[in-house]
Parts: sequence; structure tokens; C-alpha cells
Amino acid sequence: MFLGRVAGTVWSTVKWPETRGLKLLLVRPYRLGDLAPGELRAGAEASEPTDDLVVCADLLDAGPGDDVLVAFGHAARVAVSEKLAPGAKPNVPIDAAVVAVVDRVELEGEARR
Amino acid sequence: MWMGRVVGRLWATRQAASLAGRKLLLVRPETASGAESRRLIVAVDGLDAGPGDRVIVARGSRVRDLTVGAEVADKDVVIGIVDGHELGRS
Amino acid sequence: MILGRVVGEVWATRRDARLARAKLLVVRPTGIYEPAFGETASGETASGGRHLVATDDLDAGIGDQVVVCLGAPARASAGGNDVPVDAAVMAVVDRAEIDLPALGAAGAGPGIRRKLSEALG
Amino acid sequence: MIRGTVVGQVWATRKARGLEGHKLLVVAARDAEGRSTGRLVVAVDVLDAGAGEDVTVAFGSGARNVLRPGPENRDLLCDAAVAAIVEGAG
Repeated sequence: MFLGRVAGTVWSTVKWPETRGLKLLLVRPYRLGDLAPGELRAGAEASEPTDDLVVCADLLDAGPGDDVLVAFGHAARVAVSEKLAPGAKPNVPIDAAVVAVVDRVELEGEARR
Repeated sequence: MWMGRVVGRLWATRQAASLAGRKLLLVRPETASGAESRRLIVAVDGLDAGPGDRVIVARGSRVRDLTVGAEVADKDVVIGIVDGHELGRS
Repeated sequence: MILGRVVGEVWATRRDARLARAKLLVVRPTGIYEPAFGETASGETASGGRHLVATDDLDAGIGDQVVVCLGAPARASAGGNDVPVDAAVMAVVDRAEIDLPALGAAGAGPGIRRKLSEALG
Repeated sequence: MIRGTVVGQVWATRKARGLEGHKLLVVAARDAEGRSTGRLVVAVDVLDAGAGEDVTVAFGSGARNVLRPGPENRDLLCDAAVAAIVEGAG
């Protein structure tokens, strides 16, 4: 899982049937410093999301500006499974989904947001 | 998943049997600043996307199994054609 | 599994119901972390390539060195295959030894060796 | 699988029940030319590999098959395991 900030929304109609009705967000992942310890506190890197965009399914009603926790792979399909019929297998062809909207992140003693 | 622009199609003179009859697209991912990355991804298309289209591509064997079929060699699959997107506002 | 150091904790009120009680830690991987999935737009910096968030029920804290497991075993430890989790803390490290000459023999340059030895403290 | 060199070991008192009794090695992955990629993997070792040894590491179901072969091993808490100690390659 990783932390990112919601940057926007993407709409698509021509989708595989299982993905219809899913809200898709554009998320910019955070980068939390590099290898060297100590860099995290000092670096401005920790506060700005990257230029990357990840498309994520969202059932938690996150919106632009929100910090979110995103899971990949099977975990993402499981996250959207509550939209499906009870007991149905999570057979949605997606690979990323929002699993939590973040209130606060504490990094080595310093609280952010 | 990520969003990218279809920049072309790919045909092969020789290919794995599991790719026969499959339409392969060349897709360049887009970044938040709107720039296209230097990266080029070959994705299988089952939605009839074409050059110039913005698409959403998902990766993984399970995604592939659920869409284009378990026998396909490529694990990057076009799962949506983008109608529109918006950055910065809800 | 990967080795990393806990650098933070995440609080979230709105979360998937199956994550209701999970403690979420921010982990900075030791060495280069290439997720099996989750490659993104630019590719040069795979999403989450520099950090990951893992569930924890071993009571690890900021500063602890941990072993993080990815994928299905992580879900199993977090409660089952229908829990939307892809990473979990599997061990709190007492001691880790990296044999720098062996790393050198593996072809790691001095830059990588220095960074890894720093990251391991 | 990847090929790598054993570069270290990890000791932990507090660990998941599924990892009890297992030796955990740190393996540095190597690229096609034999250089370290900088990627470190923690792998369960049941083959008694030692520092400096050239090994392969299996992931996912392959890793579980190292600990207990067969389909009935999904309960194992292991996503990476030393699968072979390399004697030679050509």
C-alpha cells in the first residue's frame, strides 16, 4: 500500500462490464525521502507528491486534495468487492483502489496534516 | 492502473501463439503535469481503442485472466477508454 | 519480504470496514524496493517505490527495523484473503547483519554499499 | 525467480507465528550482467545458504513450494524463499 494525494477524477464509459459504475480517481503518490536516514525530516520531498499518476478505484468518496491510502493487486479487487453481490468473487479487472482516507500521518515525530 | 495516450499499434511478423489475433497498442503513460513519460508500454486491447485515444491500463495476471483471457502473454491490458479527466477540482 | 525501517504512522477515520482495527505504519525500505505491481506513469519512479504502508499487529513503532511481507501472506496475517491489504509487518528485527564484502562481491558499487550500511545503522 | 547473492541475515524475536523457526537471509538481487541492482530481498532459507553464496530466490507460490510442495500450501506465511544454491551457470 502507499500514500498519495488525490489529484483528480477520470471518466470512462467504454470499460469492461465489471468495472462499470466504478469511480476512478487520479492519485499522485508521495515520496518519503531516499535511502539515507535523516533525509526524511530535512527534505522537502516528503511534503510534495510526485508527478506520477495512479488511477485508483474509490468507494470511500475521496476527492481532490484528500490524502489516501491505496492498495494494489488482489487487495484492490477485494476493496471494491462490496459493490458486488454478496459472496461474489472479487472479479473486477482493476489493480489499484483507495482503502482509507487519511486524517493524519506522523513521520518520525512530526505530524503532517 | 495508469492513464496514457495510444501512440500507435504494433504488428509482429512472428509472435507467441497466445498473441495471435490480439490487437497490441503502444501506450505512453501521462504524468500529473500533463507530460508524456519516455516510457512505452505494449498493452493488449479488447475495447477497440485506437491511436490518439486516452486509455486506462491495468497490470497483472488476474486482470488479464478477467478480461482478454488467461492464455494471453501480455499482462498490460486496456481496461477503459477515457471520456474525460479533471485535475485539481472535484 | 523486504527489510525496512518504520518512519511513521497513518491515522484514517474513513477506511475500508475490513481495515477497522488495523494499525498502519509507514515503512521506508532498506535498499531499492521494486513492487511487483504498482508501476506507474513515469516508470522511472514506480509508485510507492520509496515507501510503503503496511499493517502491523506486532506492535512495531517508529524507528524499529522490520521485515514486511507482500501479497497473499500479508492478507492472511491481517485477517484473511478478503481483507484489502497488500503489505504487513511480519517481524520486528533484533539484529540484521549485512556482509559488505559479500555485497561488493555481488557487484554492488561503493555508493550502494555506503547507502545500505547507513540505512542499516 | 531472481538470482542473487546472500549478503546478510536477520534475527527477530517478535515475528509472525508462520515465520517461527525459519532462518531469514538478506539477498542482493543481480541483473543480467551480474551486477547488484541495489534491491534487497528477505528470503526464508531452508537450504542452509551462507554469506557470499550465489542463490536463486522464488516468490509467491514458488516460494511456498520450496517450503512445502503442492497446492495445499496457501496457509504458509512466506512470499520469498531461497530455492537453489547455484553451482554454476553458463
